[in-house]
Amino acid sequence: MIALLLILLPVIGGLILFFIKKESVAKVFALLIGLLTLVVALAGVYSNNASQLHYDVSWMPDLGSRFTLGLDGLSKMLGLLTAISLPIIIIATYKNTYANAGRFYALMFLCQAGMLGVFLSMDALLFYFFWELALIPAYFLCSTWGGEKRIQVTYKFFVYTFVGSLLMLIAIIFIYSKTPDHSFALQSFYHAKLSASQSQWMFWLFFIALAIKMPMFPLHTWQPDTYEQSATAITMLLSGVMVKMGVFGVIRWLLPIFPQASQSNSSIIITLSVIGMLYASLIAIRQDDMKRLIAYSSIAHVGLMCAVLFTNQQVGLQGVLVQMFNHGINIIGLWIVADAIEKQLGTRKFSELGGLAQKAPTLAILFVVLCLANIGLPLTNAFVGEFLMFNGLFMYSPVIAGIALIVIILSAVYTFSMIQKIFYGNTVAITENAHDSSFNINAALIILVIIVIVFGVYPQPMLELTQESVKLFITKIP
Amino acid sequence: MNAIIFSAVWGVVMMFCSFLIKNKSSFRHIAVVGLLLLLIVNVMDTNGVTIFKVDTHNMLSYSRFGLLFNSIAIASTLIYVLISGKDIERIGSYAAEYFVLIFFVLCGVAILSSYNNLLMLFLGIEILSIPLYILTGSDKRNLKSNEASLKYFLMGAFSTGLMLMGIALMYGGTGTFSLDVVRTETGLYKGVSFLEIIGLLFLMVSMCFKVSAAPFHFWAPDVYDGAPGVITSFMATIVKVAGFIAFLKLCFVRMTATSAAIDWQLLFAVIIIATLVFGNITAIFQQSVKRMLAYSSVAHAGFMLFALFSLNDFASKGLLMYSAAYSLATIGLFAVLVKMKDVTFEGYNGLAKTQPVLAATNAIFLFSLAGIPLTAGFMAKYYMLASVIATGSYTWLVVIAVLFAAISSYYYFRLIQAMYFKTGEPKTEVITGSFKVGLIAVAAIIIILGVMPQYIFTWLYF
Amino acid sequence: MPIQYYIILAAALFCIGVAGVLIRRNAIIVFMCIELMLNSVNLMLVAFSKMHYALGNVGNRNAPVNIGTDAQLFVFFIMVVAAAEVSVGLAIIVMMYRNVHSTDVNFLNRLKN
Amino acid sequence: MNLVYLVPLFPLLGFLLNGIFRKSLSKSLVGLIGCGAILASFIISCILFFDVRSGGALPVQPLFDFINIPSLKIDFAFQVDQLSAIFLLIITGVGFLIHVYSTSYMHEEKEEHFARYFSYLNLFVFSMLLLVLGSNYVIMFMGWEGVGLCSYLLIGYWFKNDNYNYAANKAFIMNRIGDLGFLLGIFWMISKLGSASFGDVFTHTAQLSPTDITGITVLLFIGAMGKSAQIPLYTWLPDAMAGPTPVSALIHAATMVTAGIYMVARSNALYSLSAVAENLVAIVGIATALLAATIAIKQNDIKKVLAYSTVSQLGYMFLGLGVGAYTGAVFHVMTHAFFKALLFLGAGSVIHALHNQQDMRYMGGLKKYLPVTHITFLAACLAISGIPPFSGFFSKDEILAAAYAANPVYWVLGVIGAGMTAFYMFRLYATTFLGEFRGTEEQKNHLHESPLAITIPLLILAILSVIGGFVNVPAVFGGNASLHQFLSPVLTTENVKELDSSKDFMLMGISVAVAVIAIIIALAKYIKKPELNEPRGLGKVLANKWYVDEIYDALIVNPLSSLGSFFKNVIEKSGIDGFVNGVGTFIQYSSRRIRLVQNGKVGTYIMFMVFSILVLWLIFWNQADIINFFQKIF
Amino acid sequence: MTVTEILFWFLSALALFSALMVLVSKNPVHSVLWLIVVFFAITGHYILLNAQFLAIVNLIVYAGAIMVLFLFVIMLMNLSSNTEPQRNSLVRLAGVVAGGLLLVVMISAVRSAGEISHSTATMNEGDIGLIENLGKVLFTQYVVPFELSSVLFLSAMVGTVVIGKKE
Repeated sequence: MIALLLILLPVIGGLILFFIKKESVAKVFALLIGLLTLVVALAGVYSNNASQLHYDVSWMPDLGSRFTLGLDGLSKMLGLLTAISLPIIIIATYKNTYANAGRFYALMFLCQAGMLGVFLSMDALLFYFFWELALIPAYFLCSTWGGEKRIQVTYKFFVYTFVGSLLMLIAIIFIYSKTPDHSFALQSFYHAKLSASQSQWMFWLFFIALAIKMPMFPLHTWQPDTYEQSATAITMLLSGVMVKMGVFGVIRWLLPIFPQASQSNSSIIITLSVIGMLYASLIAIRQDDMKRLIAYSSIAHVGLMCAVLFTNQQVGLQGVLVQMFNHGINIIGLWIVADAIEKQLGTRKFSELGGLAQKAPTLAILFVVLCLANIGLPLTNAFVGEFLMFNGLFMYSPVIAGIALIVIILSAVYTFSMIQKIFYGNTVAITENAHDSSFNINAALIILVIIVIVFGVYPQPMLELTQESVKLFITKIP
Repeated sequence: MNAIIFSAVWGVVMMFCSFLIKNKSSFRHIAVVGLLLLLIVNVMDTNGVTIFKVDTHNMLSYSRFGLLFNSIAIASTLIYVLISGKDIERIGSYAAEYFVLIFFVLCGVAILSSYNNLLMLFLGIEILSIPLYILTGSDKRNLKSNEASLKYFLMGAFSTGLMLMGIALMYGGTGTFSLDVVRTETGLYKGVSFLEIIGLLFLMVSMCFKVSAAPFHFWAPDVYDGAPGVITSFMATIVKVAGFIAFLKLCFVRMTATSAAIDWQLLFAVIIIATLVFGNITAIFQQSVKRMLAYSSVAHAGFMLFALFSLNDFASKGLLMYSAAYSLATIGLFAVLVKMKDVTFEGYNGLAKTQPVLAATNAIFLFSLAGIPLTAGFMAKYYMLASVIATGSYTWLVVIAVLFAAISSYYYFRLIQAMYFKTGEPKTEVITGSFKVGLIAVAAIIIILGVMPQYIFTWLYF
Repeated sequence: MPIQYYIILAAALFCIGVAGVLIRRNAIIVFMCIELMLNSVNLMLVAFSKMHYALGNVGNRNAPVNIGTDAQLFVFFIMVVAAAEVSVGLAIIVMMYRNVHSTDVNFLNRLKN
Repeated sequence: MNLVYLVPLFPLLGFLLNGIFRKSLSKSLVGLIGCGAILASFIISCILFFDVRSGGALPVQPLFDFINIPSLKIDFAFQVDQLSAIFLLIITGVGFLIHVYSTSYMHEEKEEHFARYFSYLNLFVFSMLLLVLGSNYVIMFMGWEGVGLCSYLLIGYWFKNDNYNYAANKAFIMNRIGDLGFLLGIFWMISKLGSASFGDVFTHTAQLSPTDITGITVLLFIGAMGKSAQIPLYTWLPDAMAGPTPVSALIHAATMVTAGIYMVARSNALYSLSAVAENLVAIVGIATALLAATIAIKQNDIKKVLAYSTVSQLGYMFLGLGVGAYTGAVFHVMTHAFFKALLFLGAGSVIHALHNQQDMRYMGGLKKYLPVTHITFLAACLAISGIPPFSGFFSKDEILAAAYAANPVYWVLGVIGAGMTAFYMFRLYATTFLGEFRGTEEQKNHLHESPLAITIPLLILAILSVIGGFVNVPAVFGGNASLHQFLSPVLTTENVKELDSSKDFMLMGISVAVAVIAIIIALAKYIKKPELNEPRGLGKVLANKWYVDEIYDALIVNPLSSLGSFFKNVIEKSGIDGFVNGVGTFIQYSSRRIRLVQNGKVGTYIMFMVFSILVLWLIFWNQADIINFFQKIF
Repeated sequence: MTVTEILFWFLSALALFSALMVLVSKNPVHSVLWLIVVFFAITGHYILLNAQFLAIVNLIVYAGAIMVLFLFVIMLMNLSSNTEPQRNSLVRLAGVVAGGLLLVVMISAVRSAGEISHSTATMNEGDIGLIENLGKVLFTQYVVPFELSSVLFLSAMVGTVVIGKKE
């Protein structure tokens, strides 16, 4: 029931929102729905009642596909992330005004529903459905609200990801044709009989879709443009949650279905990811645009996750699982600050900013904390994840771990230079008469910061939450 | 049989109406009534209630599949007449005759869905085509329409010639026109006859022509572009799909029988790739939405050909699904298109502002054509891909197909962009409320089929 | 007569028709060439019908008499259809001639690319 | 009773209070909270110390599971043994004095900045305590990075000045380089032993192969390099002088930089098993000591001189660790904490008196204006120069003796370094306090001794640095080396060779003599005519710190940043994204070409049909070959 | 060399020759006349094959009605050799090549069709071509297509009206 409700709430809320014309009403209603969803998600996290956590009805009998939703530790955590992120986004952007806000929030919620569906669905075809359904609202959002180049950029983003997901569809159908009981159910997918060469092909078809979503170097070029162009609220949703769809896909579907193939391809993927990490970090160092910098740093972080996923190390996987949540939280926080600055001062260029700390100390402090989380300082939530992930990577190969660890230096470089260029130094013309961030932004950031600290000091609950999925995954790997 | 006879009869009835009734707009209603009755009798037929007991001497054979397809075709025609009947009347001064011809075409469709004899195939194709030559040229003072009908006619006749040559050779090989050859006869007809193969090759070519599969598709874009919009939507949907159904039956019976001697899958693979390439790639560049849709219909032919490529359960189901999905979406798109004053992409700019309902429904139709989940189009594509994968070979063909599907999304979403994200002042005819309702209904059906595809097949099993 | 002769004769006529369709620009002539193709098919069908008649009667005299009739009837139907087509086709050509005073198939060339 | 968690708790509370209510609290209250927190933890540290003294190491105090997954378990646990007890005392004690000092030193700051400053200080002490108390390497690493962060915050305390910010970034990034090594070391441990807690690691060293041990120790030492400013990662420390002087005192004398020493000493069980690592440590240490000393000779900024002297002293400590004199190193950490803090605070007092004038060339003759500062400063100078019986003498001598035992070359270099130390310290002393005043008139008018809040800590520290050496009087002086015995449970002394007393005396004599000579030269040279003009030749090189920063920029920073812009502008734009867009453009282009086939002529269309019939025929004719061809490919 | 064989060869040659003439003759009227000749030749073949009914129908429907219809149209438009549009020689060549290749294909097919290698078309015996037999079959077995072809005619009629009628 909870599982179903978790998806139904945003869908219904979104559909209603389509018809709400008045902006203020839309905002209040949206916030309400978001909070309700959050409550449901929390209920899901704390309930252990299987009947509540699973929902299963016949859907396409002659295709062997059922409407199966399930909340295990992994999907609980990601569902929680998705559910948290939307209210926070709404709060943080509460003062922003959108042309026909009703539709804006409606699409946001449909997108959320799609992503929740991806995380919850235990049926391959359903998974694919939600995978696409999360994309369509995002397409409309990105190309309706945003910078002037948004339409072309979003076009690219859409076609890029669409190609990927269609390739994934082939893989899904193919595996389906090889399942013992001709069903799309997760379990029967796990037991699909694929020959070595087949699983090689299908692995890549499947993986490319996920790699594009993550995005993994060198399939990442849609990301910075999209993040830069689309309205920040949307960017938060995309980078905070949608990116996780790729990683999630690897954990829930790819690795268990193709254990051998993922073993044999691990080296190339890990190499690519590590290259991508360094590459993205180096580019981030040279960025002058705040949004682009955050985008590239996100690429670097996700690259690490992707690399660790294929090390087949329990520790590392555990790290990835918690990091998915934490990265979402941190990056959303960074976007909120970026949005606050852009909305207030009308620019994201470091070269035009400076000395903001004198004018907006609160924002500065909160931002610094989030930045520290971004570079994975101990006692922030990111540390646990990164520690475990690097640990796993080290167990896979010390050399690669050593190379990858350079990223923590580079991330410190660009993050701190970002802080310095924006907040430190003397005020410049633009920041001369800036004021501190408004209440709603502070509220949102403080919530995030609290999450950052709490899970940084005491990560154990999240680790326990994701234990079972790790065990399951490890048992899958021979 | 019901459908064949009834459609012919109702065509005659409407012929008489044309000079008995003066009020033009009433023809539409008569046609709607006729189509409703047609649908009813066909459904009756499906349930074994045949009004006319005719011994067809094994010329026609009825299967649930064919009858179900009839129902789909008739239903889509009904929807088509409902939402763009006015525009049919507006083509020229022969309102009734157009409906007459449409009914005759339906008669041809009914024949094609149940033929069991090459003669009936031939007749059906002709009964299908000849009215279309007329309808294509029905906008007489429009040179484009003239050109279209001339091209269509000449090439159609030529392909008829090819078809007849094929049939003749097949007859030479097997000694019968009936589809189900009993191949265990005395002496000569052991194994596969070579003449039959050549014949089938010719027949295949002419059928490919009818369903506008590359490289025999060249007529399609020009004719679809030149013909009056409403007629195009009829031709591009129901007629083409009927051709596919006929083709499918031919393949199921004759080509599987001869597959020992000739690898039809290879030939079809070539044709499919050619069709996808020509259809999709050329559609990208088009500036006129009408022509873009023409090319996209070619592209969809490429997808439907998968059913003929992999002759299995998925294929037949998928072809039904595809026919429904594709027909509905295209009919809807054309219904809006004929309302537009300017049918280029620019003409659609900012439609979402002025006509939100049209834009929204259009978007759904385009999603369906692009194969986005939760629309019927996705399920259709799904079945097609699944059918090929079920054959176990030629998986690379699926990859190619999928890449082209992605390309197709490129030009479909171009239209969505124009409607939603570009700003402009689109000029449209007056849009009545009922028209909007019709569009919404079509969109709803598409969604329902997309969510619950099995509903369309429930006819198949009971 | 060996059946091959008939087939080859018909094929030759057919191909001449095809060539005609390709090399003439006058719509009427093109159409006539198509008629030529149809006739070649007719000839072939009749030949085949007699062939199958012969084959059917190999050995047993009291074979069903009407082996091969179906082919001749098919020819009959082809003629029927051809007649209908001719009426329509000529009507179309005339309509076009009315508008542009030409029967050149390439004269109207608005629909392209 | 379990008080351990209180030790870090108080500073944490202080940090939170001062941080959150920084706008509302008054300065005096802020100062009270700040100092009170440290005082409280100092008191508790004393209690703990005496517990340890009497009852030996306390049991490990687990607070909660930090990470607890099937394959890895890391407690959030504290551990107090002899070593950490000593460090607790040093940190909290010196820290407390510095806090007190700061209340007056930073008094000009606005309220919230004042509060910010104290919250930073408290946070710093907190993380330092975390580092020392942690019962496994991960917790230690938390404190490790925490102090790095705090030094970043404190160096960049005056964030309006961009140079300071750069210095802060530099400090943090250099530290991160070290942390990389540290992390790798931890991972190596975990991958081999499945645990990072001291207890497990030190008891299961048998399971580690020699390469493992060497690898782990070297990697950990890289971390120490960063934190304790050893070659090649030392350049951040002098720049860190950008921060307020008390910060320099706290971070760069008493606490943070000694973290490296602590860590190596803590892991002595590992280091003592790897000769390679020990030699590396020793060589790096002595090299750093000498290099920094040479640079310090030519610095004119009073704080810079002290900074380089710190680097050099740290070098000595590592030398001690390297040659196995762990106790000596820790001993030197302690004494160094006293006199170096004293030196910095004295310098701070001077700077304070001269209104932020840091250049020695504009000082001089302050003896009569700042008597207390002068006396205490002199004591500190003597201590650091290793003049008996000041504290520095004992500790440094112990290290040198051990060095001689290990390898006389170390000793020779060490003595040279000691001489240089004495020289530049008294150069500093002379140019600052002796001679006559060279500042502006109005500075001269405002010259006055600093308030009590400054002078009292100076006096306390002075006393400590005078007598601090007596906690560990070596046997040759009839002492009982009590520190030695106290630390013996945690620090191995196995590979320290005992020298016979006569040789010991001889070495001491030489080193003291060298120091004295150096002092005399310095005084003679600089009382009368301190060098005011720009140095030339070698002096210029030294004054420019051997151009190390420039070299780093040229070798590492610039290449990386240009590589970054290459990626950004070439690879990303033209390469990857170019390819992606290229696909799109190619499709567009082919569309423009292919549509020309559709030329609107019936003849062409039918021609195409006929030819494609032929093609189909050919395909059918050669289908077997084609099929084989495809099967070859797929 | 029997009479029938002579006739066969003669008629074949006539048919092919006049078919070619249809193509090459500039004047559309001539083409029509040559086509009529072709139809006569084919009719002759029908007679040889003892398919009288078809022979008659071919003569009446094709050579008669249809060709006359063509003739009317051509004269209505008074097309003549000087109004006749000409393709450029390259296209012509291509057309001839295409036709020729198609012929090659079909001949090769026939030659490789083993099943008919020895079978012949019986010439002047067998009465299946007689109106009687054909009629029987037409109105028993082929009644459905016969009736349905009426639909074809209806649509053709309607179409001709729609297209042809002046407004």
